[in-house]
Amino acid sequence: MKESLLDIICCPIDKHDLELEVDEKDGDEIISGTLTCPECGETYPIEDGIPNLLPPDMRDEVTA
Amino acid sequence: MKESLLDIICCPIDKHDLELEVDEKDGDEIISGTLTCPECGETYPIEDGIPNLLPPDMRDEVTA
Amino acid sequence: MSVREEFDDWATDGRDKGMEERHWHTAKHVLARMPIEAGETVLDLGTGSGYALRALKETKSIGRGYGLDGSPEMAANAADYTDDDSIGFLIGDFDSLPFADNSVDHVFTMEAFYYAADPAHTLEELQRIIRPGGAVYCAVNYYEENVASHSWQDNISVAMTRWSRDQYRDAFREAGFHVAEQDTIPDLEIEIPPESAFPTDRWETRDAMIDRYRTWGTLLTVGVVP
Amino acid sequence: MSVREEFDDWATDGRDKGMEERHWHTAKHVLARMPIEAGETVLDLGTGSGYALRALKETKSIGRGYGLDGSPEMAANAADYTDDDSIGFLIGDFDSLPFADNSVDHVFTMEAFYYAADPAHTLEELQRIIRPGGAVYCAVNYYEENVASHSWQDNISVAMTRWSRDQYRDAFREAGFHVAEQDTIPDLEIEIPPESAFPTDRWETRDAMIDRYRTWGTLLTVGVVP
Ligand SMILES: Nc1ncnc2c1ncn2[C@@H]1O[C@H](CSCC[C@H](N)C(=O)O)[C@@H](O)[C@H]1O
Ligand SMILES: Nc1ncnc2c1ncn2[C@@H]1O[C@H](CSCC[C@H](N)C(=O)O)[C@@H](O)[C@H]1O
Repeated sequence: MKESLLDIICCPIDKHDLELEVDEKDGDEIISGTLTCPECGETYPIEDGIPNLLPPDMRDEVTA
Repeated sequence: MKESLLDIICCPIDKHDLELEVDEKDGDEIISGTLTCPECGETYPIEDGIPNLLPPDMRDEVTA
Repeated sequence: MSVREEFDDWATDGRDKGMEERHWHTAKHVLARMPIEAGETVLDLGTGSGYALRALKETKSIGRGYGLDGSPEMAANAADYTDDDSIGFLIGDFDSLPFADNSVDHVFTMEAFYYAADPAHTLEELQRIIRPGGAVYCAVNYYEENVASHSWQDNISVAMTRWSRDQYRDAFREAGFHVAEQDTIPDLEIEIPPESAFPTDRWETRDAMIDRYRTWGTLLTVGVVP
Repeated sequence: MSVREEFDDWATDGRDKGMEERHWHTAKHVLARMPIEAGETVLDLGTGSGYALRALKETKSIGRGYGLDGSPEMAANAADYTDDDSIGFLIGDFDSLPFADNSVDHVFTMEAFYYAADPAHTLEELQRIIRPGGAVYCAVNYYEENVASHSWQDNISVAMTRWSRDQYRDAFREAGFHVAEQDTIPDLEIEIPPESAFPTDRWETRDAMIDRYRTWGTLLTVGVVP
């Protein structure tokens, strides 16, 4: 994902803005990292460049 | 025209409600008569069942 | 010459019926898209033969349909073509619409809008008379991208406005509409003769005729009142 | 089974591409109608292979296109199919959209909406995230009037909502949209074999196949935020 995505995404649960922590970057592209909701404390992973913003109960439904 | 048309038409110039004077009727259908704007005093003819709501200067452009 | 003089002639020499037949190829698709509920009131601006209201009565059970036209002969013919009590016609001009604020649910207008003396003002008038949430479906064959239409003005005495697709969207927004859709609707029914028939009286090449009808066809712009 | 399990399978066995090919027959007409200006932000809900965003980038110069999908494998494939910097994909669910209020200009969704666990709530979410004047173009092949689609649920583990045309309009209005358009878009490109080929594996009669593709096709409902 690009950092500009932060302008429009939010926590799927309480719709609060998210904070970005980057683990790996490739140029502009954030390859892995974590999005955190400062309101409810939930975290959302970015893996292979794609943020996973499923509500946590849906994300964990299937064991990978 | 039907009397129900009065619900939605208005004076083309000042958009005031119009008052109806019927000359000839055929059942529900008003065949001839006059629509008058109580605001500006303009009158609009109904002929052959069709009201002529052109602004007066356009109505009189052509001599019939 | 005035709208009345130009189009009274059209009505008396039968061009109202000719237009109905040709415009129906595309108008039926436009009408089908309109979000009309049974019982609603629809205005047909520049109604010609009034076919749109007759169709909407049958297909969408409109409660009332009114056709406005600047030509008394057009309105008289249109009134003759139906005896449905819920359909009525009136004579009026696009520039000074004789309808109260928020008095109609939706407006349809086919091949008529660009004759308005001041089309931006006509849009403001439409915005005024349509209720919030109501739509205007404005269909035109005469527009900038439809190059074959450019010459039409030469044969018509009333001044025509030739906007592009962009200009239609801008003007609708300027008048306070949300633009909900824009589309070009091809005429798939008109018969296009084989290559050997060209040039014809009207068409230099087969490609030009295809371009006019199948590629560009009718420009539809849909505005919704916020 | 969850959305993720069902559609991860589809993505890994190539059904994302198969859908792209078949849906394109009608999706291109839907996309063409959208009132998108250059530079605007468009969301594709249930993006599958992400073809809609690639097309909108080319044809309407969207500023940013985001594809949301509940299946990580779909999103991963979609991301693989483009390297355009202005197109991005994310994993999320229709029921809890991870977008800020008024953050997108328009939404496109094809053959996906009826998988929402609570479609009325998804519409409320869309109403929240689309700016005033923005539109949602919702296209579905699975709907009440399209009788041939009724059996699809038998082969899909995710519960599907089968609304009629009327129910779509009502639900859009209930969620606060103005309904600007409703239409059925035929698939004119799928080949319908001659009478002698019927019954086929999928179709009892030629008429049934015609009914499915040419008569009913895709139901499009367009909502505009007041
Ligand atoms: N300024 C104006 N005010 C009112 N009517 C007008 C007008 N300019 C043109 N018209 C009317 O608009 C019509 C255009 S011809 C199209 C008729 C019909 N809608 C159809 O699709 O066939 C004519 O009937 C003409 O009289
Ligand atoms: N509740 C939900 N939340 C998010 N995505 C969902 C969903 N239910 C279904 N989907 C996604 O919606 C898509 C439906 S298939 C249609 C894909 C694409 N729009 C096309 O036209 O081809 C799948 O990719 C599926 O993963």
